[in-house]
Amino acid sequence: MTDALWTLVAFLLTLAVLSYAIGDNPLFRIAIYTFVGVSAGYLAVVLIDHILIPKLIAPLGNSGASWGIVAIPWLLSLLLLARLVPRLSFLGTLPLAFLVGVGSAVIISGALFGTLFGQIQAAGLSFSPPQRESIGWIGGLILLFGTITTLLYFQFTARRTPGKPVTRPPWVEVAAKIGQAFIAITLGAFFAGVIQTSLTVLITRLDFILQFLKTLLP
Amino acid sequence: MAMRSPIATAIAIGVGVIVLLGYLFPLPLLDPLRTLFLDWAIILAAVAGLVAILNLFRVHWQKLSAPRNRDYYSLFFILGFVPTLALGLLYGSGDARIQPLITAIQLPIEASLVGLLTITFAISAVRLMATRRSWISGLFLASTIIFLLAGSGIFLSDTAPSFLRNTLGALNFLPGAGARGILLGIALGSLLTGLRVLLGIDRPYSE
Amino acid sequence: MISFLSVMALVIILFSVGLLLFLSLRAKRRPRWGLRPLTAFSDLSRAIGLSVEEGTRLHLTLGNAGLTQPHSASALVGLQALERITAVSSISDRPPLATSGEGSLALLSQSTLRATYRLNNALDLYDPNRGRLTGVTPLSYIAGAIPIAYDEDVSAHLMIGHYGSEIGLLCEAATRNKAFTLAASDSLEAQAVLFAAAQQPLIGEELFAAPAYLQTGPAHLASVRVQDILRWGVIAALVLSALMGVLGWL
Amino acid sequence: MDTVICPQCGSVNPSENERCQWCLAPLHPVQDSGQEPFSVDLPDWLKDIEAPSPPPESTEEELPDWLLALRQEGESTSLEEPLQPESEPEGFLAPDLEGFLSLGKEKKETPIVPSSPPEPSESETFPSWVNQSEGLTHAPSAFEAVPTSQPEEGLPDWLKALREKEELLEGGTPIESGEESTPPTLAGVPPTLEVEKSPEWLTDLPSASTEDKGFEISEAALEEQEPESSAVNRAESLEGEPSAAVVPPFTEIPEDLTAWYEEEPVLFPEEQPPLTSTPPLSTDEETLSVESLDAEGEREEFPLGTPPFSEEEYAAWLDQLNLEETLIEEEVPPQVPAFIEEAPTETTLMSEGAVPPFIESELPQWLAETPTDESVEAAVAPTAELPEWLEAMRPVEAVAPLPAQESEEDARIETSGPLAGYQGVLPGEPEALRYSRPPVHAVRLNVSEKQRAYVALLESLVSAESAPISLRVQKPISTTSPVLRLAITLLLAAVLLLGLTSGTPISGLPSLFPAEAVAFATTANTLASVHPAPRVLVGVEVDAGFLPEIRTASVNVLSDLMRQNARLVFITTQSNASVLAITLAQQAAQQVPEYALSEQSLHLGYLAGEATGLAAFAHQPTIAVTTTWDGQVASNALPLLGITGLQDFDAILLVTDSGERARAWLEQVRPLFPERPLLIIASAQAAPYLAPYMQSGQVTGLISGLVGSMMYTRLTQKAGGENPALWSAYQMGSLTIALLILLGGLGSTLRAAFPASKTTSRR
Repeated sequence: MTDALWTLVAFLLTLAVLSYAIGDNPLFRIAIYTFVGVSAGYLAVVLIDHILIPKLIAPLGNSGASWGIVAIPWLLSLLLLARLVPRLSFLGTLPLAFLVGVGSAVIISGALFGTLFGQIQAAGLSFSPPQRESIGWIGGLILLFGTITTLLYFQFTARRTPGKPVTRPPWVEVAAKIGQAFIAITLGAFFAGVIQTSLTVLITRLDFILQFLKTLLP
Repeated sequence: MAMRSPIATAIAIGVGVIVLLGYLFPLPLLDPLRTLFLDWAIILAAVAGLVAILNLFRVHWQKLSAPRNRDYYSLFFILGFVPTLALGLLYGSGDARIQPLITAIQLPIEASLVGLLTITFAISAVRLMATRRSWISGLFLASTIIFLLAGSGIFLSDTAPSFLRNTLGALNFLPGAGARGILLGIALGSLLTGLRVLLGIDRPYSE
Repeated sequence: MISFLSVMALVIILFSVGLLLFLSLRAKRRPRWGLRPLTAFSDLSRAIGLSVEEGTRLHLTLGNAGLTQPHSASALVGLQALERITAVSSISDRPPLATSGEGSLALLSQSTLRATYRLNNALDLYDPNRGRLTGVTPLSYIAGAIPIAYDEDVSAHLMIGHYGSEIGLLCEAATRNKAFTLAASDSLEAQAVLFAAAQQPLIGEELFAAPAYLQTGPAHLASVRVQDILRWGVIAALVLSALMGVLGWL
Repeated sequence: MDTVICPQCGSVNPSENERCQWCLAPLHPVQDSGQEPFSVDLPDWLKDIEAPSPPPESTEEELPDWLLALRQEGESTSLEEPLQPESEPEGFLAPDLEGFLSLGKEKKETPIVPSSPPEPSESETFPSWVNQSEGLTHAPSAFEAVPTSQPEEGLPDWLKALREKEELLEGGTPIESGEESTPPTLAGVPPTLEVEKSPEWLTDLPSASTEDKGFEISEAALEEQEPESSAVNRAESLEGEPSAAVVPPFTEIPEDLTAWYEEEPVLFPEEQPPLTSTPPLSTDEETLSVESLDAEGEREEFPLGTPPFSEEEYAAWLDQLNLEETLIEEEVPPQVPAFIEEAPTETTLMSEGAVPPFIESELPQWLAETPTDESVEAAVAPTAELPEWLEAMRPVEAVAPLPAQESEEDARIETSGPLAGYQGVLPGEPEALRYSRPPVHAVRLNVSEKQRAYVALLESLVSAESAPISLRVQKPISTTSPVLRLAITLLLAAVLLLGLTSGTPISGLPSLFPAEAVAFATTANTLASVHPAPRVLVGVEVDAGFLPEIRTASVNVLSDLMRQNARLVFITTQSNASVLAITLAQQAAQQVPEYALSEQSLHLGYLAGEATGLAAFAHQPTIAVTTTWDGQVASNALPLLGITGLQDFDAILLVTDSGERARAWLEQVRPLFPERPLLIIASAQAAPYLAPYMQSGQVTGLISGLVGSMMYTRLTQKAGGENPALWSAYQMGSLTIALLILLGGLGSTLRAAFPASKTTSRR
């Protein structure tokens, strides 16, 4: 019984959201406000259950934990909670600075080890014997050429000539045009993928509606 | 921007440098420190999330209780938020009685929103040449059409002409070039952005 | 243990820092190089001016990347843009509104707004509710931002941050309300969507040049310059890697 | 007076004008000098001394005018150029000019100068040392008492004055230390006063010179003078023999002074600017006899507004100037320190002021263009030492008679007219016959790259001014018409519903499979060969909204793993994905009834920190996650038994809807899990993102989207696994959207081309 009720709720919410295809309307608003509320409430529960309790509260009862290691996150967390009081919001600056500092290190390491080194190595691997069979020499060269011209497209700075707009050297401009073409092809491929994903999900929603309506029919 | 929150800036720079060095050189002293700082960052991110959620609740409460221009839709936010929070705190996030909130409310709404995207994308693509006419837009649309056809599975059967299959198969690797170039460029931008924070040039935390 | 890549990373970091500091100091003088024109930013400045004149609102969406995520760099760039745009349009009847999909990002947007108002001696105009969390999941974030496009008399949406393909919904809501949209993301899915749906999309790395184009400061101009210099290093590394691949050294 | 005569070009200007509308020279210098005492300018001067090179802007602005003047005005220009400096240092020079103009008018009523208005102010501005020296203080009285026709009486006073000065010098300090030497001469005068008055001292020098103008000067004295004086002095002396008159005093000048002349030749060019800036027609009452005549002549011969310089005036002025210079050489010794102090500042003023042709950077060209007259060549000093004022006079010299003949002319005494009793002031007819063709000066500029850049910038600024400024009007935001939106929505809905209901796909089910799909299916179904109960880490990184796309594939793959008795450990970094993972596992378990889900699978639940938490988990899985989704101790669970690190898993299966999230796994987890298979079930939108990782071998196998799901079903031969309704709707929908995009693009292009062709046909 409860399952049927939840299915009905799902059906109504689906119709309410899909009604936005025609235009903004109260049903759509009700659905998304409820959705935002439920997701926010659920995340709050998850944060409390899976982070704050095991990482912040549990160590208080752990006699083995060093007080300094326990106290500092507590202090920083309390300073952050002060953001709820406008007058004390300035206290939240320190924990936010801590977060940003850690984030900057994560960004730098991710950019270097995650993408730069990995992608540069991958560009070379496409010429290595095992992969050469898959795309061949020409394919590898096209990949390398496309990658380089794409990078050149993003060249932002160029020599300033008084009285003229800043323009890159002619050969860079040509390479940038080719890079633009590669970017357009890439974004087109991604766009096609995005369309297929959303199309599949739309089909499943329509299928759900059809299935639900079939259950209503005798 | 000068002289903004010197202590906070020192903390950001110091913590960032320690964690970065811990990444680069996982030495006996640096690596545990990096792990500890990351653990604290996860805790603080969670607390920040809670604070922001409470702010969100306050905003909707204010909208609902505003003397003028009340936003009655905020009531539905509160109706969604409070019971979910209460039930979650009562039973725990893993309880089976909580799961329908995800499967019967979040999933259909999210899936329907994603479904709506299909119409949005179709309309945007149809109008693209009207709003931004350029050879780049044309190439973008041509690529979209080709990969839509390739991804539709029409040419994955034996009945499809072989030359079309081969052509589409040959085109399959092309997006990799642009994607790699864009990713490398984004990595460069991210690197410089992180360094600006480490140098105290960007200080979004300061008030 | 210290790997070769770690040493390489340290060298790249130290080189970039030195170059950034050097160019930042030199940039105070008129540099010999300049930024190539990007129409998106000239349109943005026009849109900002119009919103200030017409008393409409600017909406800046910062995405849903957590601060401890590698792709939070786009959010930090968005915060820089927020600071600059707030400084420019703080005198507007309807000051800018920043929405985020992640808690720490929302708090940072409040800090940025507050700092900008304070530096402009207009702290009394600061309202913490203008740095807002609209949703905690990618889709709920966009769903929560859609009503803003309809109800808050927004004339320009500036989308700088990390999104998924769901950002298309906000672009459509903006278009339905005849609002200007400039969008940039580090996510390839979002870029593909924004290329089709936004009026002025920024592709890939152009996102990270936004502070320089918004004239945030000499350091950001220098940062773009360093980015361009490093680009040549990456190109050289790509060629070298290809040669090593051909020789089977990879 | 409603009009003002420009002291530089003599043109008429409205009295309210601050500067001449023709030559931009200051018209009301007295007020200027009154408003800006030199003490105020001093810091700027010092700055200029530190950076003596003139700014290129001023050079560019002024040079063309100067060359234009050279070309257009020819000889008259060559006469004017020496006068240009007059207008330049406003502080002390302009009053003299105004005084001169006023004197010129007053002369008609009263030839007695001391009663002329400028006098008190002039005497006030005398430096203290000048006031102390009898010579100059008495000079006016001597002049009053004795007309210029009786010079002898003026000589003793003048000599007295000189000797007094020499005594001062002998008791003075070394010449190099200018500051120290000034106190004796400026007793009790504050330094600022010294700075303020020293230019006045320069303006006073001509007074002494003009006082002696009436003397008969022997040419022999010139020969004595030359060896001592520098090349500059020689150049001067070529035009002004009267300088010989000052020779005897020079013989008494102490050695250190002559040493100073030799040691500091470079100072001469620097010394000269004050001299060139010193008005030849200075307002000192002593010069009245000549100047007032010139002024009168100017009033008579030239109506206001015409250039005030005639050849007669030139001759008189030239003689006078020569005397000034030679006398200044006398005055130099006691004043050397102050002189050295001021010379650079004056030079800088000139370089920044309205007389750019005299900047040093132009000297080489000047020299290149100078006439190859022997006398001139003899007079030309090394380029670096050539004073600007002399450069300015070069054209004058070019049209002037040759020195030898000059001396003859100078012997002629005017017998009639206002110049009666003067000699050599008016050139005679023979002179006119001997005139040489004036040299042609180069108009070619020696412009550096930087200067060119500035010029280009200036031009661009000027052109930008005239260019129309685009109004700040935003392009109208074109919105989608509701009709189009509704039409596309209804069309898509109709096509998809048709596909769903018909269940007949356009093409058959997939029979050709890409390598990544084959690798995925093969790997996922052969894990049992690696381990009897393969331990698989399942990452569920998907939002609820995108799950429907990959639900079928995920459920099928999980069920196949369950059939291999796999121990599944679920983990996610998305807050609500844990619930999705549980539902997927439950649906998969329904296909494999013998699989004990609660025992053989484990939900570690939500891993905070996304990529950061994932990295921590990859390093130490058991420490990063200590409890299960439902709060149990994780290490006690069966699936984690024997698991100490990531490498203990036999495979990793990632279910994701985003390339970014997959990237986090590939960057943080894959490096620590290098050899075992990593399989990905991805949304179609993530497939292009993952293609490079697939090529690089970081991903073992990949199935994406509905197509991947269908392929996996076909590859694993699942009976009834296919869903033809979904497949046909998907294919029809894809083709419909592709067709819509094609039509939309073509329609827009044609719409844009059609009016264009119409307009061209009209043309």
